[in-house]
Amino acid sequence: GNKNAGTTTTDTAAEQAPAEATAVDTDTTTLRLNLASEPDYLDPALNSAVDGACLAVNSFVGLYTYDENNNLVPALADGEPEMSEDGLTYTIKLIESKWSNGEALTANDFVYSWNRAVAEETAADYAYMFAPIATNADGTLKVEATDDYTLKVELNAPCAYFYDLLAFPTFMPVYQADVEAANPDGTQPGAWAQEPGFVSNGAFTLKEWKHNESMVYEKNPNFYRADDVKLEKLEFMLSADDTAIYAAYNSGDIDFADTVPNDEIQSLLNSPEFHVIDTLGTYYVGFNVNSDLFKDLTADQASKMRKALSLLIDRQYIVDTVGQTGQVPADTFIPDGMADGNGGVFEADDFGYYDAKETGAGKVEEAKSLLEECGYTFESDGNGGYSISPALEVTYMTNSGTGHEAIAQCIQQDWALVGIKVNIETEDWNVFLEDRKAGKFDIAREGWIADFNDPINMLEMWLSNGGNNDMQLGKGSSSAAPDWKAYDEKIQEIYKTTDFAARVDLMREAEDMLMDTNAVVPIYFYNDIYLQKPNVTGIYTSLNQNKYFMYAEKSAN
Amino acid sequence: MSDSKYVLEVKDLHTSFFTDAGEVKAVNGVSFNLEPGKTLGIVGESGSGKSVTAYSIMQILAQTGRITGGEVLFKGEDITKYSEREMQKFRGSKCSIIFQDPMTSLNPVFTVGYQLEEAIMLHTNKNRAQAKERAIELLKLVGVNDPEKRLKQYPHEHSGGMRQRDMIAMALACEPDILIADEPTTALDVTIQAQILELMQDLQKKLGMAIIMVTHDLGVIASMCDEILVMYGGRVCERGTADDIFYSPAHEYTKGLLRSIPRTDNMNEKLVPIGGTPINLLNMPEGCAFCPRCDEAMKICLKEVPDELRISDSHLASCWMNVKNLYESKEA
Amino acid sequence: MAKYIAKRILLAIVSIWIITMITFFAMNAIPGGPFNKEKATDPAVIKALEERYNLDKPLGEQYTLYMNNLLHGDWGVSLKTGRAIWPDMTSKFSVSAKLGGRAAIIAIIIGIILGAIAALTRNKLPDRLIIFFTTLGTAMPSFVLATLLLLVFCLKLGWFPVFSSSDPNYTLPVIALSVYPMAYITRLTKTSMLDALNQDYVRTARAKGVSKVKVIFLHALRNALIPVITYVGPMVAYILTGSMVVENIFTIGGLGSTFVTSITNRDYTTIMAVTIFLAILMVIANLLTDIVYKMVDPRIKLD
Amino acid sequence: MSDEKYLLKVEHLKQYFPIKEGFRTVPLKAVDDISFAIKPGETLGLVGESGCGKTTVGRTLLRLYQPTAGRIEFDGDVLFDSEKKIDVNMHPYRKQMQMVFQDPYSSLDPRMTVEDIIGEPLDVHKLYSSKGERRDKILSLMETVGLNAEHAMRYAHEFSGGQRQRIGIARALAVDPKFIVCDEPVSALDVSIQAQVVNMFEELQEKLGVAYLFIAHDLLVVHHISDRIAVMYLGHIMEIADADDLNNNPVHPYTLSLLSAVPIPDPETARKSQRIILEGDVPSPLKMPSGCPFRTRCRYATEQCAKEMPPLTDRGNDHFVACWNK
Amino acid sequence: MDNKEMKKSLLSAQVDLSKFSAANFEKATDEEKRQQDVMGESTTFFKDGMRRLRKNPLAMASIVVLALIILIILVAPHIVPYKYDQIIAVNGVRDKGSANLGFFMYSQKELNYMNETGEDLFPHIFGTDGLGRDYFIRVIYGTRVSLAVGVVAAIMVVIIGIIYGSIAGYFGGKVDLIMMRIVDIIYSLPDMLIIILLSVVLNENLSGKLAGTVFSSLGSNMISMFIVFGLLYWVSMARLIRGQILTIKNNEYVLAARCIGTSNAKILKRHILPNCLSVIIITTALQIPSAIFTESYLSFLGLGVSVPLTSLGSLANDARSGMQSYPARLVIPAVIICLIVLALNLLGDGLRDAFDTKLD
Ligand SMILES: Nc1ncnc2c1ncn2[C@@H]1O[C@H](COP(=O)(O)OP(=O)(O)OP(=O)(O)O)[C@@H](O)[C@H]1O
Ligand SMILES: Nc1ncnc2c1ncn2[C@@H]1O[C@H](COP(=O)(O)OP(=O)(O)OP(=O)(O)O)[C@@H](O)[C@H]1O
Ligand SMILES: [Mg+2]
Ligand SMILES: [Mg+2]
Repeated sequence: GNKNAGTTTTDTAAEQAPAEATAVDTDTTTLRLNLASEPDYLDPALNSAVDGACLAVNSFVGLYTYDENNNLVPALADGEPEMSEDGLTYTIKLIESKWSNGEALTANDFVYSWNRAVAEETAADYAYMFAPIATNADGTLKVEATDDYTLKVELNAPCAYFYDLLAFPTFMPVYQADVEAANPDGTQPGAWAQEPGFVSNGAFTLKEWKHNESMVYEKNPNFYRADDVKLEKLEFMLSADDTAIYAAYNSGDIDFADTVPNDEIQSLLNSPEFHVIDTLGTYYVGFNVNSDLFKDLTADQASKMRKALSLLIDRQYIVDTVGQTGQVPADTFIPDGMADGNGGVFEADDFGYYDAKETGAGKVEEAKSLLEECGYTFESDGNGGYSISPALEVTYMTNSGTGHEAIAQCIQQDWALVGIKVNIETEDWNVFLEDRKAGKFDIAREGWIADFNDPINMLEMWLSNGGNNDMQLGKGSSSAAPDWKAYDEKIQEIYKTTDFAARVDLMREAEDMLMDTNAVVPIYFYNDIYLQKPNVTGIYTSLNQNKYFMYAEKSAN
Repeated sequence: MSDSKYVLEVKDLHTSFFTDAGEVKAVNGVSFNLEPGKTLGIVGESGSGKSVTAYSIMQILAQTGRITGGEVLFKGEDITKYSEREMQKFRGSKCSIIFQDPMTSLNPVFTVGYQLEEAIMLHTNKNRAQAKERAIELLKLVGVNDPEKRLKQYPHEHSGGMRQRDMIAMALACEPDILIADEPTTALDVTIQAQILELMQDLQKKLGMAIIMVTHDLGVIASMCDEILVMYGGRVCERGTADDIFYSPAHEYTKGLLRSIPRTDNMNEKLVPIGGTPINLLNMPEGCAFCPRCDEAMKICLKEVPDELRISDSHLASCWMNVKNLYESKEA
Repeated sequence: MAKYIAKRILLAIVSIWIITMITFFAMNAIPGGPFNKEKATDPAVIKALEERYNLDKPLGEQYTLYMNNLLHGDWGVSLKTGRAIWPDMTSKFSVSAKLGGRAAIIAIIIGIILGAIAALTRNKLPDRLIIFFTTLGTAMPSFVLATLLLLVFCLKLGWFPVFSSSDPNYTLPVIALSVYPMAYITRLTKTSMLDALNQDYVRTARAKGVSKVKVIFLHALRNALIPVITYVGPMVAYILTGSMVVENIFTIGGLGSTFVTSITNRDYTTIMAVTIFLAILMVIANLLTDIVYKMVDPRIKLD
Repeated sequence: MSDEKYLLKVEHLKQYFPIKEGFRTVPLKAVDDISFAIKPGETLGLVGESGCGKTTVGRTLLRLYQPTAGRIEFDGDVLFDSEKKIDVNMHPYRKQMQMVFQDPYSSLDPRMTVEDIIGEPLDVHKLYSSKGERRDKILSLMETVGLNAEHAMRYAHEFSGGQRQRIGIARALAVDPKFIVCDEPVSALDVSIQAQVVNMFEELQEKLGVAYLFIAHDLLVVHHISDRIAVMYLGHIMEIADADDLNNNPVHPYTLSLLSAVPIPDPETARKSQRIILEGDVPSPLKMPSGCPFRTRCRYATEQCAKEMPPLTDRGNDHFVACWNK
Repeated sequence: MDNKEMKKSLLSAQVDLSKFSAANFEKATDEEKRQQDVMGESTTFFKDGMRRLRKNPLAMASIVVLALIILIILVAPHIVPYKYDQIIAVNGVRDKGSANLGFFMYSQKELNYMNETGEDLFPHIFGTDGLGRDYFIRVIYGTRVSLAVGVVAAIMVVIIGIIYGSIAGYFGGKVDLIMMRIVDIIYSLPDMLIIILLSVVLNENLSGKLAGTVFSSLGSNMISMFIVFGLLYWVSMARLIRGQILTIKNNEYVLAARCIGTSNAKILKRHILPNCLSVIIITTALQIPSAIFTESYLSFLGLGVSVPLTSLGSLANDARSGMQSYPARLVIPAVIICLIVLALNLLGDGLRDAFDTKLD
């Protein structure tokens, strides 16, 4: 894949843009922005949403963090930690820092916070992120404060992405006294961070929260880099209505908008205020390998049939008309630019399982012959299209959402070329999740944004018993489903491998196995767009989409 | 202004309703005079224009209605030329009206007291307390027991007879010169009707006002009126004293009417109804309005509207039969 | 009267109870749950959560538990955010009510005035204009209307901020909320006014010499208001609970959007709370309507 | 009452309506213990003030209301007997007992043509064997009541009140009844039309021999058409006698004042006659005075009147009166 | 004439008898009399109402607008060569330049094609949408769907409302009490919940069975929407009908029918329902816009018709996101919704004025 396609658009655009000025705000100490609507949890341990994570990274800080160049750098950690030779024990020195109430923050706070995050009563979605850390018999983590400013962590196996984890919000410290005071009976673990004024250790503290309307954060003078924080206030517009957000941005009521209405993108592509950044994520379509669609086929034929359908999808058209922001048509499942855990990039630039730019109408013949192998015959309808027999009618399941439905309709048209009829079924979000998980579909839209920068995050989900294995690989009994034991074994092998270079190869093999099934049909790699006023600088985004506002600066014009 | 001996003179009054089906000529040239202290009865079948005549005098016609011709002189002054503001002063203080249906003519959402006091305060400069006193006085006058309590009640808490008394009290609030009673008893029981008629006669004696009594009940008319107007099809077809009308009717319609009502003296005879159906005001016949139903109709009746002829000093009628009789007696 | 109110409340409690039951079982019948995320959550976590919120018990028991808590004044916590529901709901309601209250007052006052004017000028130009424009106001889906208001007045004209954390401006949302009920009241007032103007008592008032203005605004209007009141009661209840469309577009944290999001989120406790809250509000509104009704029209007997 | 053959016999008929008063349900005694009988071909007039229960009597007879108590016997058959618990299905009797309604405007379905209105009873009781026969029957009925055949396809609202009332009568006659309850059939009509209808009732009776219960409040009309007249007051029959007898020798004080209150369309008589003005209003049927209901307005009322309702006693000549004092 | 003038004159002096001849005083024949007495032209309730309706310019304009819209949506799909779900392609090749075209614009590929072949392609009247589909034909189909939803839903609502309302109203008493309490409860049920529930239930039960029928393109959301109308939105109709019946059943003609021996069912059918017909027609006319509205609101919530089929509501909702760049895409469906709703409302008002002045 060509990883640069996404970012170059903006860079070149910035130069030639006929800087169409939108209203700017001149209060240089307040940054006003929109991420999304109301966050569910501000507690970094309980949060599992992107917007919540953004709020978390701006009001809490952990041992590591990302800098503006997306490099992992120590935050509360005092320099590089010490790693034991077998790569299993880390000794992390902490700098002296304070909570927002002025109390000192010590290594014990981390021990408490991490153990709290994995505790069953806390029921944190991201508790599994602690999996690489070894546990004691009583279920607590093998984490220890050897003194006030030294933290010792033991791992189960060497972990290529351990520092990524340390920068992850779930690993951030929480203030024990508050947490426990607000949760006397153990049933309200998140209660402490539900009202403004809770203690945190990040750049900003929450001052005001009008639910579904706005949040106001103020600078935390006790933040360890408080001197670098130029802003006094963050004001969040809590809205999910793209149109309103865009209007607020255009009227100068917010300086930063994380979303742009789909249909306005075209007009913004040349604007210097429009930014596109890469993200580690793949938009894809998945086939339920146990679907009745394949019931009379062999596993091989089923794969061919899926391949044919995959080839018919005009990815470039989807990217051009639906994505619009220069997303890269996907030719692999692991997104371009993902690190390989061995200091390199996982995907070679020219590697792909097919030529993603050429899929679509040009592949009709190839697709036809693949389908003919599955027992279908075609007849030309005289207008460049074909009719298929026996008739093939498939159901494409999606949740509502302009982009998802648009892609569904593109695919519907693509497959119509060979006479396949697609019924698009739009489901309520929650029903959709449930049905997709349970495999009640033929074809469903999918997407995955990596939690951390390592391919394993996107490979382990396909374990037979994986919670996100929506394609039901290795789950059903259908004879058309691929044999999946080998894959499970491969992942286990990856887990155990201590040699990071060999691990890269294993992961490549795993991806090959996955792509061989053709059950996963990558469409494009996500990128992230936002609007930012020209007088604002210094906002940056990590690869896992956390936005860091604390070092932003706003000039008067 | 007041050199006229009549409180009210109506001259050739025409009133029409402009409906989407066309012009409904409800009153077609009605004239009459009213002396102070006298009672004028207007009878005629339903739809003959009695109420419209009364409403035209008060100028309280429905939105679509308009006086299209004639004059209404109150003490010599033409009130059809009055402005709306002047009319507001005229209504209620100079001339009052009592409506047929006391059930619907009182506003259900205001107390009887309020409605009475409103009428009083509109035309006098009494304050509310004085108005209330006057209201109590009026209710006493019309024979309502326990007026203080009654004033505080809503119309629906009064019986029909009592409501009609409320209406009368309201009409008398400013001691008008003319009281128009538009079928004041039709909706009431006979025994209550008797009470109300008695009351009106008493009040007339006491207060000396002129009354226009509109009804289609000949029985009511017979005992109440000094002069009677018989209307048919928006015109006056006969006028005279009660004796003139009842004992020597000179219009075929009046004759028919008298024949068709059961009376003590025709109890065991067959009634002689007026045949046919009431006229359609949208399609008035060219000639006499009654001719399609008239047994004696003649060729001329079909073509020409008869003039009003004096039969005797007090008795006038517009019927070609009178001319025919004259013609025949002359021929003979 | 007190007895009547007691009886009504009793009846209402029964209906609310039935509503809670239907809602409870309906929402549980829908697939999906409050803890579903795009990225699958560890089954252990889900189990812990379900245990915490009693969702692992049989439905019947869950319902009894919920109702029992409710009777003790415990509305529970949101399954989505863990936040206590009651304070949240009251604060959101106060926002919705602030908006809705203004919208309702505007709708009622302007609606009645326009309706009266339309009735008086029946089939003439002002009537036709009023009817045309009020109908036009109702002919636009509220999301279109609200979007247009936002774009024209906030963006193009810049009269109001789209977003302000310190002092949100309620003018536009109030307009967006009031257009429909205002138009409805206008039409309702017009017809009932026409009806009232044809009544005998209006003729009586005119015959007394009451001025035209007073006849219309005192004698006729008071009677014409009776059907308007029946509409206004439930309308106020609805409008006070907010509109999801308007709240979303104007970034207002009211009850309307809470309800919708709670349903998409399967936030069971919130769904129940808002449903019950709405139903109670509706009952109160209906009761008040009947009492006002009785005040305006003394003929009405409450029984 | 003498032991002749009666077509209809009513004994101790009561009709109470349950009325909600706040939370209680109280009985509204619309008809309270009345008895009378009608011979074949006879007309019994029923007069009384509005609300005294005339309509209720008529409708209860036809079992449009479920009687509270009493006994109704028609043509030898007992239709209802509260003591013996007889309560027959009225359907077959609908052919023999009919009703003409007070209001010719609301009693005709505005969406039906005259033909359909008159045809409806024929349809319900299947009184024809062919379409042609149905039409013939309708036309002959229309002729009987003096309507033109060309009116058949018109709608009721196109007719005048008198014509409408004829349609109503034709509908009642369609089933060839022996008995018709005429519930104020002329009160909504103009005097000039009233006579047409009264005449028709009389002619029909002569021709077909039907019996009428003729309800009205206009004593003159009732007197004109009736053989006997019953006077009702607040659910009770106060006096019942031969029409002329009642008119010439009224006994009950209520009948007296009623007769005197009727406005006589004759100036001479009007001038001479002295109206007996009753004090006050009719009491509400929900708050009936004890004993004789008329005593509150009766100038002869004594203590006894407050205690007990006087029985209807024969004062000779089949003249029955319910009064303690007269 | 003034009676003062003639005060003392004798009868004979008042008339000039010479004007008359004996012929004047011959009796007029019945025939002549009848000619004078014209019984009004035979009008039915319906004719009378129509006459009044014709005099209402707003209502007549509404009829014209509706007729035009219906004509266009019926004819246009036969003239426009594009399909509502078809992405513009030339010779089977798509062109991203065909997305977001303005009114009457062609994409580059289309222009080239026309230059090469000299053949004229049908213009994109309203341009194209973000996916490169002809917007005009999408609007046409959206209108079709919205109108169909409106009419079908209205009919369902009306039928159920009539049946329910007439039973409650006619039998009254306890039946009425209970039925009306049910109505109250339905009023307060959260409809969105029910809609989701239904679409799920239907999805599971219907999805297979629907394939290949017209319903499959409507989607289960749509069908559940209809069912929701059938289950929930009839209540106000039922109330209205009940109210009507309560007054109508007090008419004496109903009593007359009972007196004749007509059965309850027949009375309802022959006497009561025909007499609420005008109310029914009027409220149906008003129900259609309200159904169109509800559909557009459901589209806003994402519960509307399934893609690629569309409705005016979903078109408008989709266009909201491109509001600033492509305002026409919002304005067009919004204007059409407005026109339809406005026309139906004004027509309904007109019908009401013409046929039933007493209704609120
Ligand atoms: N507002 C109106 N619009 C149209 N026509 C009207 C209106 N008011 C009255 N008319 C017509 O005018 C004619 C005269 O009516 P009016 O009320 O004066 O009759 P009336 O003699 O008082 O009858 P009644 O005894 O029934 O009161 C009737 O034919 C009536 O239809
Ligand atoms: N269906 C009913 N339910 C309750 N009360 C009724 C009913 N029908 C009649 N009444 C009451 O019974 C009493 C007698 O009524 P009814 O109609 O028989 O009187 P009426 O003598 O016919 O009066 P009118 O002369 O006004 O027709 C009245 O007080 C009336 O209110
Ligand atoms: Mg009149
Ligand atoms: Mg009666």
